[in-house]
Amino acid sequence: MKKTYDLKIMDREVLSQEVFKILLEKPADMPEIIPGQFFGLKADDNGYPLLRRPISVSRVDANSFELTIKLVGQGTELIYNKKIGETINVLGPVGNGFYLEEAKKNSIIVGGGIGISPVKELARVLKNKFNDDFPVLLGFRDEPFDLEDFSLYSSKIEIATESGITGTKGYVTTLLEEHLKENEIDTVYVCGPHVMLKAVKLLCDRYNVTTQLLMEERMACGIGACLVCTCAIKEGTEIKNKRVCKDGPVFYGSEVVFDV
Amino acid sequence: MKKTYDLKIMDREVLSQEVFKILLEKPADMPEIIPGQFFGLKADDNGYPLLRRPISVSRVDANSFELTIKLVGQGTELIYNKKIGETINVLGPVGNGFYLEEAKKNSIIVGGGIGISPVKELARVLKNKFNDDFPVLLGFRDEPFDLEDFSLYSSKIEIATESGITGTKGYVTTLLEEHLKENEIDTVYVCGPHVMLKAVKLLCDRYNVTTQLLMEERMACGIGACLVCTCAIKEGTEIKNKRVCKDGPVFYGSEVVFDV
Amino acid sequence: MSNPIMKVDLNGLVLHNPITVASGTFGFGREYAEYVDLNDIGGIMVKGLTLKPRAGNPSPRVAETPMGMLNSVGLQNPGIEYFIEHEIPYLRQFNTAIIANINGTNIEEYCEIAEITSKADVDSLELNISCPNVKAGGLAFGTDPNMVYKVTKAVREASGNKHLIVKLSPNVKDIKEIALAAEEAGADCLSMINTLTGMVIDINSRTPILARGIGGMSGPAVKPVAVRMVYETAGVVKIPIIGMGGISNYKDVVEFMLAGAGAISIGTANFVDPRVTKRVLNDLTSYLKSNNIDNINDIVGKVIR
Amino acid sequence: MSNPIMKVDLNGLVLHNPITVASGTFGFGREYAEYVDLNDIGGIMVKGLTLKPRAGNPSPRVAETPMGMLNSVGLQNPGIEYFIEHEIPYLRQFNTAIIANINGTNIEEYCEIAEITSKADVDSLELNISCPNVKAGGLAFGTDPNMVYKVTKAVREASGNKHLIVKLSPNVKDIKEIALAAEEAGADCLSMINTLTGMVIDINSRTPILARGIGGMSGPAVKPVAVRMVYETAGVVKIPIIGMGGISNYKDVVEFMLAGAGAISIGTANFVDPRVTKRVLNDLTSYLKSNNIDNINDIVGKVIR
Ligand SMILES: Cc1cc2nc3c(=O)[nH]c(=O)nc-3n(C[C@H](O)[C@H](O)[C@H](O)COP(=O)(O)OP(=O)(O)OC[C@H]3O[C@@H](n4cnc5c(N)ncnc54)[C@H](O)[C@@H]3O)c2cc1C
Ligand SMILES: Cc1cc2nc3c(=O)[nH]c(=O)nc-3n(C[C@H](O)[C@H](O)[C@H](O)COP(=O)(O)OP(=O)(O)OC[C@H]3O[C@@H](n4cnc5c(N)ncnc54)[C@H](O)[C@@H]3O)c2cc1C
Ligand SMILES: Cc1cc2nc3c(=O)[nH]c(=O)nc-3n(C[C@H](O)[C@H](O)[C@H](O)COP(=O)(O)O)c2cc1C
Ligand SMILES: Cc1cc2nc3c(=O)[nH]c(=O)nc-3n(C[C@H](O)[C@H](O)[C@H](O)COP(=O)(O)O)c2cc1C
Ligand code: FES
Ligand code: FES
Repeated sequence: MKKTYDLKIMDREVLSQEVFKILLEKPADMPEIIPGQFFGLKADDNGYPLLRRPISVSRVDANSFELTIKLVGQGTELIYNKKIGETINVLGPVGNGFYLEEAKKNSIIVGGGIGISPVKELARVLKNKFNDDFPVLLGFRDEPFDLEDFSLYSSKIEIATESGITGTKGYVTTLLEEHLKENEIDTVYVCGPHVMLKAVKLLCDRYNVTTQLLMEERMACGIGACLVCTCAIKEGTEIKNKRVCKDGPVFYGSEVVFDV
Repeated sequence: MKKTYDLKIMDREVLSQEVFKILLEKPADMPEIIPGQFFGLKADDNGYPLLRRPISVSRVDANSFELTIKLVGQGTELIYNKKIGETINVLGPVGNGFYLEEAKKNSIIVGGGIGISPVKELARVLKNKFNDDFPVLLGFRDEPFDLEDFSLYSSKIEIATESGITGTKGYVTTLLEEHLKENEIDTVYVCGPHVMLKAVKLLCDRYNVTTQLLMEERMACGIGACLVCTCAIKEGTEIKNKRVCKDGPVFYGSEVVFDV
Repeated sequence: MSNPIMKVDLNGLVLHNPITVASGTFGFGREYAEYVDLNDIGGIMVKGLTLKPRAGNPSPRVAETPMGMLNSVGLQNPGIEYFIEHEIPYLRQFNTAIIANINGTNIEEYCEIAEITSKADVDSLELNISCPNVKAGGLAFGTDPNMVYKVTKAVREASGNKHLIVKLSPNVKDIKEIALAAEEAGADCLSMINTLTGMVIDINSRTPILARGIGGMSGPAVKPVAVRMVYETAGVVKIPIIGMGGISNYKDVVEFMLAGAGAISIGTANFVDPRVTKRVLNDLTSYLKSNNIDNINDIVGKVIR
Repeated sequence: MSNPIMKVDLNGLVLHNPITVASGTFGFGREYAEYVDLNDIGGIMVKGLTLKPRAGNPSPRVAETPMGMLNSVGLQNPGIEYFIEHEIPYLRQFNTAIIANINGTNIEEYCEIAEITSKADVDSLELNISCPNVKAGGLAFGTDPNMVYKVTKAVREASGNKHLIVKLSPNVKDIKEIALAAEEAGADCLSMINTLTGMVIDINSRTPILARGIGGMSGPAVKPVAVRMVYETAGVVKIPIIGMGGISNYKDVVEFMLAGAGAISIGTANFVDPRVTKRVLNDLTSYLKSNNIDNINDIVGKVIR
């Protein structure tokens, strides 16, 4: 039987005013964690707030794993306030993660904002698998974060910032289009805000390149039972409401119906 | 303007499986704390549970004050889990406390269960005021607690336990009746469970001795505005619903209507 | 940016800011005056008043619930005469509207207290037809559209041209028909919601925690129900609405006002933080400033559907 | 002491323990089967079924509230035929009652699905006349006593002698008259409460969080309302009640059963703790033992007033 875990916070690092990381112990009986999978975190032990917060894995080590979290509201703030040594209750890993069985070397990783964190673990896994670094295109509004850690998993990181504070001024799609123009690309793996997912998908469609998108939706159960987290997905000629938590959170760009 | 305070927990002591004490820093701008007064404690910082927990003061020092708390439900458990150095939000001191303007030396202090804690502070204050120890009769179900500390404020402590584990087997009223029989008593100050308050009052009525009873009632505002914490009080021939938090929590036994 | 305009005009009742305190949670202001400057509050809905003094229900009168509470005070109050003589002069010292929450057990009683109160120095009458904690009257009037119409109409006539708020109960099938009945009968304004009826049983004693068994639920737990009702009502009535139910911070205020409330009322949150009204006023002002909203009225009903 | 008797008989529907899971919160059991042994659950109210497959409402379909949540799933389900073919055989592997939650948009549709489902291998039909998340049908049927009577009567006739539960909405003025209508029309059992309607507005986007605007509130926040309704209903009907609304631990179960529920259902709490059903069963058993109660049925309705 699967279960939830009370995990000790082994380390905690503040990356910026908005973003922090926690390192959790990984229990021996926890199933393997795939990049793109996520956990449902209980923000506080006293039962409030009620629902779990879905947070993706940003790095997996031998006996621990890392979560990178953006401060949004009360739940993430309560997690932020937890101290090293305290525990946090998690459900997971849940979801499918990225589809990597047929991963090809000529692929690109794209992340935006807090969405850089799930693709960091993806970069790590792909680097291990192919013994090579994948191009990583990261978009930020302003000051980038976590680049030091990220650079361990790829030496081919390119940055775009909306403010122009560093890297190319503008969006990751500009960086991506360069690659699409110049090289034969197999797959683009993406995580980021909704508008970015859509822009990347539309761009890749034009170049006939496959995309895998990590979709976000508000959740309750996190395991596929309650049907609150749906995403409109094309299946043949039909449009179906699939569950982001269970059927996703990663979907092929070709399936996702953006404007419902 | 009055306000609530975030107070640092300076010390914390576990007295038994059910009872613990916390020592809170006393801010300079906090009004004087009278024995029998209480505080409204926020059990947790995240806003849940919603209402404050009323807890009496059990000792006041120069720069700190002590609360003695029995584990009852989630609120007291959350307070129990707080660590030294953490803060707790309190409203108070509120309520009237015991009426001590005309306190006489030939008075007796009676406490039962967790109700020994407010009368500990009373014993301390009376000892200071009269430079003498007052008789203190304490009733417990089983194992007594906090006696070491209590004995600093009176050398005349007598114990009754229901289990007979120590002291006289039975109720404090047995101890009290001895005193009432043998001496001229001015006032009996009492805090304890409802049945004890009533028994003491009825006993003292027979000996024509004044009682001051610290009453408990479920509360919301704690400052007299919401009228949820009433106690039936005789005023002349009328029976009025008075507010335990504001008009009490100490009432004269002669006013209290026990069976409404 | 200069300070945003906070003044609201609720169909004749002008408040210098939209933050009022809910009836029964703030007494007659005396206790909270030690914690907040009553001049900072737009209006005070005083404890529910009746013709004669009332002792209320037996204790316990409160039970905590998940992010809420039940109360069964049962309109304990010193009676309308005492209020007029002792509490109005006290409250008049402050720059805050006095809103008299009036109650009765039948239409005649409602009219009688309305008539007396409308002649007193209060800024508005809040007709409470939704108290769940009294045997006669109260809720019975507030859950049936015909009764709401009747009692409102009668009280409207009994209260001259005094500003009249009708306070609605959430324990209804369709809040819209209740609200419309009150509007048609001449209400100048609506306030909503009163408490949802609920019960908590202590499993050890096997008795309900409240001596009276059932009580009225308030606090954050009920907020989504209140916002929904304000939203639905704002869609059908033309008179302004004072929104309440679980408000405890400026975000809640904005939420209610977006849903259609022209002003709001804070109740249970006072118990948690006696200075909540002032905090909310400050935060709300900052919010408006940082969002370049120069008049609070500009957000009323501005939810986007 | 030996293990207490946990079996309950709800007027013909026998559950090996009183803990069921609420419709729409447990799918068809497949997902939670990875976390709990379904044999430990007394009965499973499956996701609300309709004649044809339904896609449900657009996302977002959930909004968190203080100790509660709103949902607006809108009866997404694969349709009754798929259920019969694929889900019943799956669920029949386990020793748990299958309770089919059936929905329609008009009486004919309700009858049609009732007829089909009553012939299938399910233990009971749960007639849902209280879904707030669909345009037609649902809540409209559940808030008016006459309609409740009509639809229950029709479905009663359409479903042979299958055990029939009617699921009641809390969005009503008087739950007693609704419950009585269902009882008179032939319901074998009642389940209550469905969700309270509510709304949450995101103040940044100024839009409701739910794409559909309004949704149904569940979770601990609604528990006092549910307990009150179970208590009131148990006082007037003779048929058993399955109580639900915010149950998340054994104390809540005892509270509902004392109020008059013959069995209970756990919904939202599954989302918080996927093993809550098992935990509650264990704790409930310990509670009964340590209180020397040898039959769970001995506490039903035993609140002391
Ligand atoms: C599959 C998935 C993976 C995610 N991975 C990460 C991650 O690695 N790092 C990270 O910082 N964030 C991630 N998020 C977003 C994160 O879940 C929300 O930011 C977080 O739940 C906000 O909680 P809060 O209490 O701080 O905010 P509040 O706004 O106070 O939350 C209120 C409610 O809304 C929900 N909610 C609010 N925003 C979102 C959102 N964007 N997505 C889903 N639910 C939301 C909350 O869970 C809560 O129930 C992920 C979301 C999903 C669906
Ligand atoms: C004037 C006064 C002084 C008190 N002084 C002390 C003290 O010094 N030490 C101590 O241990 N206890 C004291 N109590 C009792 C204490 O307030 C309760 O035990 C405590 O509130 C229980 O909270 P809980 O969350 O643990 O229990 P729960 O039962 O989970 O609480 C649920 C709700 O009921 C209320 N409640 C439960 N029991 C009581 C009670 N006996 N009195 C009032 N409210 C209650 C809680 O405040 C809460 O709102 C005092 C009570 C009053 C009225
Ligand atoms: C202790 C208490 C007493 C109340 N008394 C009254 C009353 O006398 N008249 C009235 O109209 N409403 C009364 N109410 C209802 C409140 O005015 C308000 O409608 C309700 O509490 C919802 O707001 P809140 O969630 O902010 O508390 C009372 C509420 C509480 C908690
Ligand atoms: C996500 C979700 C979906 C639901 N779907 C249904 C449904 O299809 N049919 C139904 O009768 N009730 C449905 N309900 C209501 C529950 O069955 C239950 O009545 C309600 O949630 C109260 O219980 P709880 O507080 O334990 O969740 C749903 C509730 C939730 C939270
Ligand atoms: S969150 Fe329940 S199905 Fe996805
Ligand atoms: S708790 Fe509000 S008056 Fe006493």
